[in-house]
Amino acid sequence: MDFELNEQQNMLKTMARDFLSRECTKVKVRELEKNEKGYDPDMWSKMVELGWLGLIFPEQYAGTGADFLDLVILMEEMGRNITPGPFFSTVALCAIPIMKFGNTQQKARYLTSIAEGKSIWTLAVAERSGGYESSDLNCVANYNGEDFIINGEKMFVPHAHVADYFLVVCNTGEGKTSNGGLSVFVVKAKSRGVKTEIIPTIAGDGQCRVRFKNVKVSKRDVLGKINNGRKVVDFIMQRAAVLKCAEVAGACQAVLEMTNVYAKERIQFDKPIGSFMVIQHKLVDMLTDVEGLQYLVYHAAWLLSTGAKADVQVSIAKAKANEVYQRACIDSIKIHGAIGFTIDHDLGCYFRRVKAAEFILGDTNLHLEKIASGLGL
Amino acid sequence: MDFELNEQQNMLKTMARDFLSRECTKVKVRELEKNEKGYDPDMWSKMVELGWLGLIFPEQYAGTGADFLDLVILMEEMGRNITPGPFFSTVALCAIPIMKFGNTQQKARYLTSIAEGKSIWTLAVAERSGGYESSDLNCVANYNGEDFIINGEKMFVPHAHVADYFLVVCNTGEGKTSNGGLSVFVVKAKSRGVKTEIIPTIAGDGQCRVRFKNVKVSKRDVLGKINNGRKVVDFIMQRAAVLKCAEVAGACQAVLEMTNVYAKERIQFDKPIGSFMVIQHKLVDMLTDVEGLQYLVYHAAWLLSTGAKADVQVSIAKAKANEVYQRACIDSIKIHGAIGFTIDHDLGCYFRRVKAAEFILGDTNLHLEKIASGLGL
Amino acid sequence: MDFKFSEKEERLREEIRRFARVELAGRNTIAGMEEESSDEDWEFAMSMSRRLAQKGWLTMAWPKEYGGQGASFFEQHVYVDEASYWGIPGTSMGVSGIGWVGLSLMLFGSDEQKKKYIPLIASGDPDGVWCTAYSEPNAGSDFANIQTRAVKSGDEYILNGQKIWTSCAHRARWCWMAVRTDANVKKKQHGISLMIVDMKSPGITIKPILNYAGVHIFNEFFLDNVRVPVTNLVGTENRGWYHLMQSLAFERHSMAPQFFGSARRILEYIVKYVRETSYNGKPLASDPVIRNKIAERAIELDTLKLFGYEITWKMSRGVIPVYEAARNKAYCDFFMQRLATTGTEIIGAYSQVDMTSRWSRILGLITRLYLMFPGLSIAAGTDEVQKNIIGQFKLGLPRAY
Amino acid sequence: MDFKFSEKEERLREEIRRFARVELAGRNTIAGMEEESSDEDWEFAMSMSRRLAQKGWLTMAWPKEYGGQGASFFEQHVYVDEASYWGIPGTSMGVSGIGWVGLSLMLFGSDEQKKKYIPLIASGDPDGVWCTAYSEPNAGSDFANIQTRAVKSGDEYILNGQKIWTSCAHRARWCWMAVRTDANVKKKQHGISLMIVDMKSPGITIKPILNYAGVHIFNEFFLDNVRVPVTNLVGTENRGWYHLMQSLAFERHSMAPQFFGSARRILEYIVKYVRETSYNGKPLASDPVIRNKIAERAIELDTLKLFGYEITWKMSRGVIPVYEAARNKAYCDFFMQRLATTGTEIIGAYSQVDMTSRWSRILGLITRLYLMFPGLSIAAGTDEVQKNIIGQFKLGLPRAY
Repeated sequence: MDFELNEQQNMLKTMARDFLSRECTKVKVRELEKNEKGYDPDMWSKMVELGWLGLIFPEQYAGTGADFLDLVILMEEMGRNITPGPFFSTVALCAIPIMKFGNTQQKARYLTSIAEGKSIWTLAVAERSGGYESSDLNCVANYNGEDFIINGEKMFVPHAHVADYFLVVCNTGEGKTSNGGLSVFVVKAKSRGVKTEIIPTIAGDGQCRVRFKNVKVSKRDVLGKINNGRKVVDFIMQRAAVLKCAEVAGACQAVLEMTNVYAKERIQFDKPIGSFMVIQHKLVDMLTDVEGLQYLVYHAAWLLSTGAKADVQVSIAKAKANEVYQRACIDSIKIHGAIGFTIDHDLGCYFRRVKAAEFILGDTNLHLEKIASGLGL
Repeated sequence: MDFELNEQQNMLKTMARDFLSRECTKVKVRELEKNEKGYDPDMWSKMVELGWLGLIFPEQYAGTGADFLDLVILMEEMGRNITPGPFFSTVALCAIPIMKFGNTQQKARYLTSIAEGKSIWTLAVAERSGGYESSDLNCVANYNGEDFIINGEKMFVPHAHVADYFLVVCNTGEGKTSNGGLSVFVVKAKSRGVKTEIIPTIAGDGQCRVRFKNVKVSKRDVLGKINNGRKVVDFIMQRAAVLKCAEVAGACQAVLEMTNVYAKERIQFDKPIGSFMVIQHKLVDMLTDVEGLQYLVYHAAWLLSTGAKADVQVSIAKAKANEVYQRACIDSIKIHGAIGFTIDHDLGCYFRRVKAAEFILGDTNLHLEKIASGLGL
Repeated sequence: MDFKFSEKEERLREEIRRFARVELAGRNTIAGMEEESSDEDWEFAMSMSRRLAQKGWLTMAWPKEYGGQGASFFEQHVYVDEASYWGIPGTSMGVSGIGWVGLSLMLFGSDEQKKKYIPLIASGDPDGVWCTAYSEPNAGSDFANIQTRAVKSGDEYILNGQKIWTSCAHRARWCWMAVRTDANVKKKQHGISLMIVDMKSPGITIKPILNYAGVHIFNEFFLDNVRVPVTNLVGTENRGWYHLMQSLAFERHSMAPQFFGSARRILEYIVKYVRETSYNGKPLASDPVIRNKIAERAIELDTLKLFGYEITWKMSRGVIPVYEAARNKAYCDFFMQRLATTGTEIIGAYSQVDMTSRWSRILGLITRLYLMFPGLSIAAGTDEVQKNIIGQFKLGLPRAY
Repeated sequence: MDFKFSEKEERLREEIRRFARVELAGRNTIAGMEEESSDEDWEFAMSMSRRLAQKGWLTMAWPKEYGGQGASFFEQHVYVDEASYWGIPGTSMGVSGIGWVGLSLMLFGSDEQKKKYIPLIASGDPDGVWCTAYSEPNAGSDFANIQTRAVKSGDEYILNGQKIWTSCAHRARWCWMAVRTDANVKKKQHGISLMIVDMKSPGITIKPILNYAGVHIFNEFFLDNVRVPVTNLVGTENRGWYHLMQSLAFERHSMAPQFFGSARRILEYIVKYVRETSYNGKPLASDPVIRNKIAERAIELDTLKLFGYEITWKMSRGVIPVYEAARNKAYCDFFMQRLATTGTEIIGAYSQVDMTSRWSRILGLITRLYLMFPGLSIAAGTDEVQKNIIGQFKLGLPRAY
């Protein structure tokens, strides 16, 4: 048993914190919310140079061969700092499943391109309902004997408007069951029949609606086996959820720290407000929440990294992250008072991102249900 | 709109508070927990003399013709003081449905007997599962052409061991549906085939298991119509639930008051503990809880008294009562510290009764479900 | 015990309903403090203020001599509830004038002040729009710590200092301001005075503060040798703290019916929504977890309703509700948070969609509530402030801060 | 990062499991502080203490010279967790000796004290049973306010005063007592001393205090000219407060694995129960509201598990866990309450059934937890006390009381 980061993880953490605090200020975060692209290509190039895009790819695909836990540490730092852009969608939502399910050609072609910063990726799963169960998914890919023809609509696809490739989850089976009938396709964003538009969100974080009208994809562009897409989606939902949780854990640490600083500095009734028991205990609860979240995320990530069955632990981490992020932000705003409610305060940047993190890759009820099932209920 | 009690209610309230604080001390309450009967026949006679048993019966049945709201006020005082005994089971669980569904003979015979203190009653609904839905009820009454023959077992029947009569809810229809097939019978406690035993509880409050083995009842002893028992049960569950809520509201007021007194008296760190913000705000939350509960109970009771549809409001009051009673007791014990955890402190008397109040006449989930249905869900 | 509205009150409710259906037909209205943000919304709100004044509703509970209808507190309650339900803009005119300035002037304003300012408010006129400036950078929850100085010089006070979090300052014609007229006091509650400041006075600079949703409600507000005639002093010099306590009670007492109205509407929409929507593979209405949460919110809504009734009833009996107003404010905040979070859980990913976007669900009401509740819960006193008031005034507990 | 127990640790767990299955076969055991209540339970607990000592588990993490096995903190963690899971009686011998007296004596006891008392504890002998007396009627959360006087007279201290809430006083051979040796101090933390009091000393009167469930854990405890040899002073005279802080940290640090063990068991029973039971017309396991609540408790259980691991890991690195121990204690209390209330909701009306009755469900474990958690959450410091510690020691916030 060991709670400590290893040397490589500590180096990565320090490097990431330095880089992001320099390159990705909150002024920049706010700017990018208004920016059409939603990310800074210059910063992106630097992240490529730092080897972050291919962090966990084998060296043969231009990667650095680091492991999943290293990526978790990096995501935590990105979350702490709020790093807008398609890193998560490219690496967590797409590269990781390509590493797992891609064939040799796909891996060689796509992973190398990602590691070298030559392509941006995203995953298109959820549709109108916003849900992740197979029965929520109506987008179809019909085989005409030669190609698959995709028709349908995807919602809340992160950064689709700047992506070069999508992974698209479609129905390919007869009828819709919870275990069969889905397949995942690699689709070029510029394919004929693809239409992308930004859904305006309170975080200006570039989530999109993507419509597919008779979009043709070759059968070679299936990721994994045909009709085996649920497995791919479930795999993504585990790995990517843990990475999202790491991002959230980092964000929560930042929120806790800034609140604690404020509670010591802000004087009311001739005392720092942190000396009022109700405020102090709220901060203590936040600390307990945030520490608990961090350990749950590390635990789930470590389990995944060992190859052990981790579905319950992943869902525990996600449900906890959903709860803690929201509570930390709300309590922090309340402790800050009016200043925490303003556009120029960093807190709002976090608060406005709570719901995006909550609903991506399964909301609390979905994960509670997975936990219950995992317990044998 | 008027929140005030009328003169009669105020008189009743004052009289009840005086009487109970004199006759029903907490020493007596603790004594009765150990007492086999579970009530004090002497106090009972005095309550009869005060006209409480027949409070809301018409004068022709030896009653005083007061209304339902008066009974609510009385129950509140009984709850404030914890008044052990079969008052609730006799009046709320049995006399009220007899007033509503009884035929002229039944009313004349039973109500008069109750008002005059000549018989103790109770209601036997729940069985092994403890639930109140028709599908939880397996006790049967088979018609043999002449009589009904009851077979089955009832659980958590309050004060059955001292009751003279039971109302027993039985299956009489073909199959079990949620709306049909139940009937309610008046059964003499001393009938052949009835076996009663006390279930030891943490409050020593005389809840019983009652077994019926080939117990014969005449078809004249049906309350209301045959196969129409669900209606009777639902009626009881509304009226009696509100009265139970009034009892709980009274108990919660007592808990709040004793906690507030203690918070002012108890000195730690050279200050009354009520001056520590966390303690003070806990008390404030308790106040808000208790005031909210009281108004919700009055509102539901008033609606019932006007004959309006009140099912949602009754369930709101019951769900709230379940929540508030538990929270008030727990927070009160925490504020009191170790002293609140001892057998000689009054708090424990309330705390040990929380679960009985919570599960009688429907638990929180049942009532939340009723509220949701009532909202059109 | 009687929880029925009178027939007259019910008729009033019906009349407001008809009014709202006609006047707001086809509009997705922005009401409350947010109407101050855009010029277009503000203009519509002010046009509604005048309509409401014509209907006799805007200040209905004020005495007739002050431009009111002498309506009962319960009639006003019905009006506030129903107007909030429909989200009728213009009901508050920047909150201050309708909420507490008029009532405060009636209590402790000079005859001249009453004559000049109250009718302007009651008429729904743009010249009847007020803002209120108590808060300063170092006077938040501890708002006796007011530093803005007013020094008497002949017939005038000369004001210097800074105010902050002033909602509606960019729309208001007048400001209801707390200033320090005596700095040599032992208790900082002393030496404060209330005055009326003409927002057109030279030396006032207003800087907008946008909230994190980009909405312009708050302002920062600098005073540089601003001259205020001594006749604009309200009440007694250096006794402003006590006047102000009274104003604050006015501020909090209508919160329950107001939020009850809008919450009632949101809950109705939520019920409708879950009946019509499927999520994670099942109809939302059939999900017991969702059903449970909605039922819990319904309990809270009913509690808030009765807390609102109780305060109105007490006021109608001549009671000045102090702890009750604080309790209702705190309960509103608690309930707002619960309703907002339940609402977002139900509309899911759509809760992050911009309120004005075509993708927004339930008219953007849930997203708006979610974004606004943390700010609203701070305005007019934090939870801690309210609970301190309740602890001291109702439970008789010693000061906890 | 590594969350795996070593093979050695896993083997130990297996060994304890086998032990528990054999030794407790067919018994519905009473463990923890409740074993002090009845003579029968206490006798069995003490017989188990001796068995555990023989197995080398009772004080396994103590150095071999003190009768321990020099086991690692993680081995001890596994033992505490697993023993709690099975509810093995006798593991704590009235808590004090195993929990903090032995460890404290190792740190600041005299050589004589170490030689005399530590082996008695480690052997599981009835003469190794201790109680701890800090609390007094006016020294609860503010427990520096100790008034029991110890006046030196030759080779002895003469003790007069009253202690309260002393668990196990009616079973203990020795008492670990905080007394005031100097009353003329500016800060009441000064002038306190720790001493070992022979419970057989003349002048000690013990009065049982039953809890509201009728269980005898607490005692009131009067000292009337009780003579204590000066050699029984522990550590430095008048520096008892600082020794005591150390003892308290020992007291709190094993709470997480301890409650984790029993909670793990309860949650397993709950899962089994809902799979087998119908209520309100439906199988409990199919009710999403129940499923949700159990899942939430599982999250809390996992959180507690990791908090427990973290503290053990830190101790194994030589860190003295101060805020972590307080956090774990507060989290245990929070989780106990949630588990108890969820548990009672699930077993419904059976939650009020007497724990020893044949009608009780899940071995009475849920009813017991429900009755006990409010008391347990007060013992070893209230929630407020823990959070004050965390606020000061971890967050660096100023004192809030």
